[in-house]
Amino acid sequence: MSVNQATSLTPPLISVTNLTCIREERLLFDQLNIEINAGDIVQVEGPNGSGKTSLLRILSGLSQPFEGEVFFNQQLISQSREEFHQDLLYLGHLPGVKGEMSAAENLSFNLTLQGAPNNAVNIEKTLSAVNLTGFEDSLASHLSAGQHRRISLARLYKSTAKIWILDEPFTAIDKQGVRALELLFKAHIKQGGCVILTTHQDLLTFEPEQVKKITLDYVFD
Amino acid sequence: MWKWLHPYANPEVSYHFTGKILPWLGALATLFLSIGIIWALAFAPADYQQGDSFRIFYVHVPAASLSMGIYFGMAIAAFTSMVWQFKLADASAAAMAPVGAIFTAIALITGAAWGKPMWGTWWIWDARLTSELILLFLYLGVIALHNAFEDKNLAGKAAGILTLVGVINLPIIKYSVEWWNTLHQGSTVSKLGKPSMSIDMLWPFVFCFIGFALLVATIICIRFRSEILTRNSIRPWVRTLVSEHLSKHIAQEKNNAI
Amino acid sequence: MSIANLSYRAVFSLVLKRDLTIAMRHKDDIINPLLFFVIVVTLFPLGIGPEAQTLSRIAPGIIWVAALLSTLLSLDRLFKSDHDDGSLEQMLLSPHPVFILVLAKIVAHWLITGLPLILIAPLLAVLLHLNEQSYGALMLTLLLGTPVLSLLGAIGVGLTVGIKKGGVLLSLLVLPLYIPVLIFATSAIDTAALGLPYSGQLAIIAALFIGSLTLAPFAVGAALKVSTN
Amino acid sequence: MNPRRKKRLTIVASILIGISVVAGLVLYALSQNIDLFYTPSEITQGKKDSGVKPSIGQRIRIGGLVVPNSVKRDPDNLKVSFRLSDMKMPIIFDVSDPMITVYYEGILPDLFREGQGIVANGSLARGPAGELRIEASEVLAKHDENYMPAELADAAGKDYKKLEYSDKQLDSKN
Amino acid sequence: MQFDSFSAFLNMGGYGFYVWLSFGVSAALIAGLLFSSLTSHTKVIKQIGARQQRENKLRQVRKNRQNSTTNNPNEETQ
Repeated sequence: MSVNQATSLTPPLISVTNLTCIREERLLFDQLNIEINAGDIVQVEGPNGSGKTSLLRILSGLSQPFEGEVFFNQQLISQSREEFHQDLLYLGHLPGVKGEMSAAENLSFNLTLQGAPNNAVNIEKTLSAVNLTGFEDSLASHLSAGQHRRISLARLYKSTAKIWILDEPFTAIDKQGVRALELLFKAHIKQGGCVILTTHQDLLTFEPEQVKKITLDYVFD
Repeated sequence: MWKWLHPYANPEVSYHFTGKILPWLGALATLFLSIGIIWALAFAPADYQQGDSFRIFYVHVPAASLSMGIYFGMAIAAFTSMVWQFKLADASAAAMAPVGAIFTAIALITGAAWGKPMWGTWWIWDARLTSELILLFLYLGVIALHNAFEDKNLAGKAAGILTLVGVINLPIIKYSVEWWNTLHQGSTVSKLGKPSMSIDMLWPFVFCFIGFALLVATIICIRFRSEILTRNSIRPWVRTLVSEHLSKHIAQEKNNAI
Repeated sequence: MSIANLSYRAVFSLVLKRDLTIAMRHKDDIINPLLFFVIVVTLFPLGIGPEAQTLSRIAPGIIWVAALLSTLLSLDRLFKSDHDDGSLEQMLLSPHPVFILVLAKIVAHWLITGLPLILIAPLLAVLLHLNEQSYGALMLTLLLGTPVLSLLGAIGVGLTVGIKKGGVLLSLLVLPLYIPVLIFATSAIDTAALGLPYSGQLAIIAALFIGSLTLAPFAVGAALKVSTN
Repeated sequence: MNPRRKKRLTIVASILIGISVVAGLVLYALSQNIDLFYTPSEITQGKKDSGVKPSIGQRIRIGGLVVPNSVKRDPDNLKVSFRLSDMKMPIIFDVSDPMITVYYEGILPDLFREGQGIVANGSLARGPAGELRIEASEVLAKHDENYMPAELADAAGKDYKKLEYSDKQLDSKN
Repeated sequence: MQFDSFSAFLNMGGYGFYVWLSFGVSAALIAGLLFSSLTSHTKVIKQIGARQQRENKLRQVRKNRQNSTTNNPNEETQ
């Protein structure tokens, strides 16, 4: 199953061949083929337990599939790990925020680890972009779950990575925040990036035909 | 070089192949073991020093060397699976671990039962015994790790890492205990003169050793087949095999009822 | 692209600084294993009897076993909290090699748990009437041996971090790996008490240290990839 | 050199250096004599390389050969004493050989016999005449890896009788 | 034959307890291992069979549902 084959002149950013995934002896998906190009926004859909998170984790290289390969720029991701991870930003269910560090410290560490440029001034700016003005120096353990999520989403504003893989980015985010994020996605794909995400909400700022969909369902054969 | 091995790397082929050789392995193991054990217990001469307690030798030594051998095999399997992503190797390693653990336990228990009358103690913290005990712990760790993961493929990989770390650890432990507690000071504390084992004691040992080795191979084969099935449960060939097996089973039960 | 090319040293110090900051703000991590160490050591004279001769004979064993157990107790923190809040995922997905991050975390763990232990050990040795000739050996073996405990322990934590009830399993996996350190360390201290040279044992502990320093980070990296799968 | 190559080279080089340092340390350790094991001559004359002698009252482990005809057993109880000498071939002793007498109370292992190597754990003490002796708490005999039937052992002139204990001796323990 | 009588065989020159303990424990452990290996094979087959049946049932339910709504039966659509 391919998402977009129209622009076959430029090689796809990510391509997946014959992907099979088994979790707890259950077949989640079988022989999946996907191509994702620069400028794509891809929404992975499916009922609970259909393997959405597993697919995103396999795409990001965190999990190994039962069978099949994931390519980045036509190279196996296991063989071009450093290049791939330099161009990848993955946000999972867990925000990856340490309670013992302040919001600013958390963001600064995550950005530096990822190799994104940052200094005290633009950290403050970035945090204000996700509505955390005034919370820069409070320890993350004093903040709410939604604020944790926003600390981790703040990285999107400074990210130099082309590929964004986001697992339920809108949970615990208010309507206004969702809108801001969608605008951010739009800017990102315009710059030649791609976004792969799971969400139960519809992406309102996008035209329906603009969003590529991958629908997962229970498979038995 | 690996080409000729390729057909056996297929789970289906190896499942059927092991199924074919299994009865032969079992029969040979029974043959060798029954000859060996009866010979060892009733016909082999008693040792001049140790009397009849020496007969424990015929279980103890094969069990001890097989316990090491199985671990070595497991390590090779772990290595192959790590380097060549060879899934059957994981299955075989998982099949070997419990067998190795049981044989290590046998070596330890028979060793203790032999040591009590001979050395005057059930247990000595010497190099061989301690490293054998650590070997048992390593086996138990590997088994526990296998059971701790739901996903059998992950379990295999995790256990493989532990197995390889253990391989480095075993000689270190053996050596460390030799230094720490020098009861086995090689040539100096052993008896002088070198009479080798007499031939009528050696033959039953050969039979016992081959018999135990074949028995180990048989049990590993049985377990290996179950491991292949669990790891390939979504494959069509397993599906047909299972449904055939179950329908046969049901038919048999009906026959029994009539 | 060029921005992400942080040198290994920069990545190492970044992670090290982060872990130390967290530990300093969460002092339980430093104090609890240390308290455990002290309490275990003081339990022995109560259990065995205060006879100085007996105590001095078993002092090396007591101190080392207690060090081993307190390290085991603190190991859980090494990757567990990072795994639980998702930062471990982010580290595995960073463009830097995993072993360098792992090494930084292990060094931080040793600084937090191993170093205080070494500093307090001579005081406890006094309580246990350790032979006077043995203090040098005790300090040297602890200095070379406790990093080995952190390094080997990290392999065990790496393997069990994704498992819900990994605590007991961890000790089953790790304690057998600790045995060589225990044996050589106590042997060195005992030999020192007899006034004999113990450089042989010390060399072996050093070899264990260098060996695990070079190989363990890779094993931990592989283990983490498996258990966070 | 491109930076990626350089990084890879650093990794490989540091692993190689690490492994060679390990090898060097192990070789050094092997060249050192490590043992907590005293032979009778080392107790009287000190360790060969360091000259260290064990002191009175110290717990030590001694290993040596049971000198033939030196085993003395008390007919009424399990007390036994025997002399140990350094290992040597052939088993012929003269007065000048360093020997240490070991005192022990308890049942000796079946493999204990004269001319055999044994290990005893105990403490070093001074006897009434001022001579050094070992008061053993444990006597361990090692079996060798040679097995043969009794007939062959007879032919080879091996002494293979194990010690017998009378009821009186066994009772004395209680 | 090394032994004159059956009782001598059992006695094993005074080492009967140790010899028979060794052989007995070994035999019991190996028998247990063999038994568990054999039963685990049939257990695995039964487990896979049970799962197969459960999935067949689920598939049936889905087919019925799809027939009633006459949807496109493709599992993954664009």
